[in-house]
Amino acid sequence: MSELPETTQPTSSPSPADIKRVLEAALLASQDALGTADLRKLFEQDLDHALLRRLLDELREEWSGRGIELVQVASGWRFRTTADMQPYLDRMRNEKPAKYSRAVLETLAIIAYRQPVTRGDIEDIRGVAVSPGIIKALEGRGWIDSVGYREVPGRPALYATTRRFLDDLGLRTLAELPPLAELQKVMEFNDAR
Amino acid sequence: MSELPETTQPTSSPSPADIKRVLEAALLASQDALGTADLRKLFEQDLDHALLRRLLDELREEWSGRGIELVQVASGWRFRTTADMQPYLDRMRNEKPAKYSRAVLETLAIIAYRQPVTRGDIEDIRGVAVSPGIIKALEGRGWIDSVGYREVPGRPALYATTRRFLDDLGLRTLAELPPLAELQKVMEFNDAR
Amino acid sequence: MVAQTVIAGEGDEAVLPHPTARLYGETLEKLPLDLYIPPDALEVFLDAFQGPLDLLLYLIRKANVDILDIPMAPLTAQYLAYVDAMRTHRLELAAEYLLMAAMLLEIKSRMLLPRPPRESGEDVEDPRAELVRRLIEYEQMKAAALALDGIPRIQREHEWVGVQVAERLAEIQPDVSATDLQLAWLALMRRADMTRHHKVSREALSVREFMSGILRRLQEEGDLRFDQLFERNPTAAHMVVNFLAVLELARENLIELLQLEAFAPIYVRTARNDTADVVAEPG
Repeated sequence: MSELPETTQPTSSPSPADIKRVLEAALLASQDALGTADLRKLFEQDLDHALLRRLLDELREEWSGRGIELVQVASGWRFRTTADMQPYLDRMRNEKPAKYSRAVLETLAIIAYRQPVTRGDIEDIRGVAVSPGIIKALEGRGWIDSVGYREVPGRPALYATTRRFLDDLGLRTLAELPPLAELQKVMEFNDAR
Repeated sequence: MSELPETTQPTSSPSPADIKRVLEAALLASQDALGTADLRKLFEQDLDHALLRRLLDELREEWSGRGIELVQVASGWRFRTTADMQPYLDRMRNEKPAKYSRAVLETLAIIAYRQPVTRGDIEDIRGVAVSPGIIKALEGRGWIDSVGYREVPGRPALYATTRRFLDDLGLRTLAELPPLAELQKVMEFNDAR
Repeated sequence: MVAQTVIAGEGDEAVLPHPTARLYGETLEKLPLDLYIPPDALEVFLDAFQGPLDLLLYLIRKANVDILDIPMAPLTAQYLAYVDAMRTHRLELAAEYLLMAAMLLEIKSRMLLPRPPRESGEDVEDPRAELVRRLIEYEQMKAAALALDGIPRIQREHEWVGVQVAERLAEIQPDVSATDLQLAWLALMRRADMTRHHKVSREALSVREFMSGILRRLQEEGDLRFDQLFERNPTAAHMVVNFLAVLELARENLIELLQLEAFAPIYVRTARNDTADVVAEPG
């Protein structure tokens, strides 16, 4: 710890290799893309634009074939992982499954048990407004879709569960969902406790 | 990017070079330090612990002398920029790193070396009141947290340093903290100033 | 002075009869010259200290005396001189400084007393012991603070590396089980006390599934002949459930059943407002 230089003072002009080393470190340490204006701020001396460009191209070349690549995007230059790293990274992170909120689960339950239903129906049963985000999340997941409209003012969409919902839950038909008669028992059981 | 296989299926065991490439990409792309358990999750096949360790050492070796370094800290392995890059990065970001007051540093030292301690303990050692702002600043930085309460009237919180504190200082364990000066050394130390 | 009253409360400890008078006598007599700080510089000087322990350590180190054998009289005098100066210059002085003054005076007075040998014959503890222990511990922590600050740390000497992950990771989707839905429904019913109104049997559930299926088909394929609705039903049970589904859909005004004349084919289509009058009679 004590042997570190206090503050490196770049007295003489850094060599292109030094510059490249700094550029690389700065780009690797940045979450955002860095424009050439940002990159030139790294150096006390004015950095020739053509040289900067050449060094960035060299860096890109040197990194090709690795798990990280240097790319030029709209806002500047950035390193990012290559597409073939994705399966590995997914595997590492696919550990903690998130949980749906109670609102999402209840909405899904209502659609599953009472389909086809409109958002208004769901709100009637839940007693609170259903945010569009909840419906979107379930649609995005491919678990519900709109199967028509109820012919009342506003023509609200009717939602139903999809085949994918059944597949993902490992059910062949909706009838395999826990019947509500059993629910009744569970509830009585809970009340008895 | 597009010529890459959609989803690489590592059918045969990947070569050590392939593994190293994945390790490097994962470590460069991670927002946190990665433990060996995390790193092994990258691969479908079980990764031999000794091999992993060897490849990490090789990676560290390969990166030495460049603008970033692979370090082993309390929570695992992580790349960080080397100290000699800091003047450049500071220039680009146009910000000076925060300096801590003596009061903050002394409080931190007492928590680090005497943990777990209450605010009262810290006040006893320093001989002055510890303002809540000091504790908050250290908590805000993620360097200390409350790990329980001392069972005395008022149930004061017991503070300890966090893993992040070690990570941020590049340490693996508290044992790597500089040893406390012996009495005689303390005197010499102060005389030398 | 405050220090004196504190001491007076100590009970069995000796109380100095005239501490102030004696204090200045001792100051002139024994104070080493290098302990002296011009009063002008006092305020700036005092800002540099973290508290009484810090000030005491400074005085001790400055006088170059052995911390294990502190000459209490001059140290106390010197300390009190600062405290006095501080009190005349500043209205507010941290209570810790006054407490320390009391402690110093107490130690000094105990040192003046002959030490009665204990019954056990052990050495009597030096009255300075506790003060010395605290000074040493504080000095140790001061050094540790400096050492900690010397360790290169993130955001000062280093930055973490973390490059972008190319494509957003496939979002990790929460798991839902049939039991989760059951529990959600249960919670709903408990909350709304709807048990009496929303009894759904196993059969009814199948009916509702078929209802969705029929609506989905009508949406995708347009109007259908009534018999077309049944051509995909492999068993009689399916037929029955499907038929119930058609009736339920009609009852809920979700579909329309149209027959232009007797014995003509019945057509099924999604409900439309403009033809509300031809909707089949709700069951």
